[in-house]
Amino acid sequence: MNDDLTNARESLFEAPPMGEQERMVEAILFASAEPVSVKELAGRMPHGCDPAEALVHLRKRYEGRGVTIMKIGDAWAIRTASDLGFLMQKETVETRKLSRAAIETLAIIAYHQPVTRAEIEEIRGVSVSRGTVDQLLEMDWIKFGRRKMTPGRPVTFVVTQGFLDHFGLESARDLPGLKELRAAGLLESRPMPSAVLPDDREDEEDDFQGEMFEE
Amino acid sequence: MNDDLTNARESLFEAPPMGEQERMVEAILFASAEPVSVKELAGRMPHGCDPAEALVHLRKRYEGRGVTIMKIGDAWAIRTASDLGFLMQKETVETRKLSRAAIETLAIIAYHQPVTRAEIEEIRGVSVSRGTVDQLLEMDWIKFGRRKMTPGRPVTFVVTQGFLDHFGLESARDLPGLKELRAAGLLESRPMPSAVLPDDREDEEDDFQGEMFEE
Amino acid sequence: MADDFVEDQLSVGERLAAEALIVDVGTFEGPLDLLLTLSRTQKVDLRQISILALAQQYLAFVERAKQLRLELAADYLVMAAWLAFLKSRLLLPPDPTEEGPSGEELAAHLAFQLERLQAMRESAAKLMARDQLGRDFFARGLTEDVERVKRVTYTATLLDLMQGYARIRTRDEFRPYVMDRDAIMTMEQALDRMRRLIGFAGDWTDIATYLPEGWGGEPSRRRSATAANFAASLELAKEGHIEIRQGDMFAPIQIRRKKT
Repeated sequence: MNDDLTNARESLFEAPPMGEQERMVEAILFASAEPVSVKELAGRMPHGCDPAEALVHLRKRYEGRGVTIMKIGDAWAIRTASDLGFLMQKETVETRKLSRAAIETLAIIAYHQPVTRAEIEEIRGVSVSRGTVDQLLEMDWIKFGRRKMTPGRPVTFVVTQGFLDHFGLESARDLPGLKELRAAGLLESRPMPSAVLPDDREDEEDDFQGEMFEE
Repeated sequence: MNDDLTNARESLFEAPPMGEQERMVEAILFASAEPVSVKELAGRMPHGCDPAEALVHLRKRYEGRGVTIMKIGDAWAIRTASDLGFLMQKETVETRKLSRAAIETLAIIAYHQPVTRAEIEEIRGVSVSRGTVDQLLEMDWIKFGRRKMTPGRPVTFVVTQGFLDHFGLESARDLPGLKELRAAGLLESRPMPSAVLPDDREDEEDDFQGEMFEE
Repeated sequence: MADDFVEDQLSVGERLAAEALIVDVGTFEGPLDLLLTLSRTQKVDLRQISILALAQQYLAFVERAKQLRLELAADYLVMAAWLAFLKSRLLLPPDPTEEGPSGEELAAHLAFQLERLQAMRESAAKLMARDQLGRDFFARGLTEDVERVKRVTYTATLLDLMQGYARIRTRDEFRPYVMDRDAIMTMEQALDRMRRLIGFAGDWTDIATYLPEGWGGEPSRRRSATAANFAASLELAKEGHIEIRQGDMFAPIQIRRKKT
């Protein structure tokens, strides 16, 4: 029933031809260093444009070129082809060296997201320092996700679009080796068989409660 | 005399094919924060490259695209196609409340039209700034009426059809009088014997009451 | 003989390794990290690792640290106690009366934890080996900022307009009250005046005729004076000086001096 309205609108504001739309998307992506979402593209282009389709064409056009059209989460960006990085010494930004703890924490968040601090600590076997999380937050590589629906409703961490952008990932599903890890069951949170691992605080509590009821 | 050496080098380090050189120039121009000269391009590209020729190809490739390869001084840069500049603007519409001075001026014009600037000032008790009148004119809520047949033949202001449309009025005569405003609780002040203007509709009723007592 | 020799060699090698580990103890990120490092000496897939052997290695490490009077953090000792417990469970035949998970289950979980940590380390390395923005591939250098064009539209409601007008037109009413006294006649004033006039009111007279000069014209003044006169009349009637009557609704109110 809305079709009539839509059709009426479409005839009223005729969208530019697809070739023009492709040019527009090209111009917008070239102008921005940050990924631009399809929604924002649509918002900036004339009424009736279909940036998603224009992107398909544009992506094909830039295949094998010196720059490529990359999908990052639900946004798009143009990046130089990674085989040409050697030409860019001048543009190379020295990134802060991350500590081993920070790199591991980042990987755990990326592969296990959404993940709580307690879960990260369980995997690494040591407590996560505040500084590590702060650093990753500050770099805009991780952010807070939803709270877990478990007692205490702990906050979770997830990776950001900035993370995907930095590592050239379309989505967190494209993390290297993710499938294999999942197949091997290494991404499951497997609880300690009901007893006492010394560093497992949660289990201790569970056991304590269990004992209370058993007695 | 240097040719021998150059030739020797060229054969030693064969320059990449022109297609590759074009990719390189494309990537460098894309990533660079400033326009890049041919000399600098040559310095950054592998030995034996001919950036000037690569630029000719690249320029052709971008003809009619959303971005163009432009020469700026003696350097080169990628820029948005001039016809797409409008995409680099994002219009945000902000709605603000009209200032008190503008509302009062507008109200006086609506209630007393046609009215001169001097009359508005007399009623308001303060001078009316040019900006206020200009703003109302620009909004198409007031316009110039006939000149008054008084010395100096001052211009008058009247409200427009746009004004009536905005406020949902058939005519300016439909504006509620003071009495109605008071009844509607729009006047906080006590109903006091006021310094009434002769054309004030409220007085008609006051007089009626007064007559009651006279009889 | 030869076997003994080999074994001696190994134990020397193991001892050296253990000492090297102890020197490094500060670089381990806790007991799990140490266990993972120790497990590498088994040179097998983590899935086939002997947890019993690993527990023994760990306990030997802790023992050695003690001999060297090296302070180990508490969690290392807690882990040692737990591994000693695990070891005994793994070695002794299962006691059917005993509650809780079997030694094998506990060992399997520890193996899982080690494998998971190892997997995360490898994944982290893979991640960091990827092409990275600003190092291997690059964003646009010469960005064009989106210019925010702000268009301001002004609006007002009819209510604003009316309130604005009312504000101007009632501005005078906000003057100090005393300033308006010229339009107000108080009952006292009226009473004062009527006391003087009442002596002449032998017959019924319309109360309106008692309005003083200058108070009968302008509505506000007339209203005030009428009300004051009426109130004064009531007061005089109460005092017994006059009589009041009104023929009908809205008919003129009349007064006259009370005959004494």
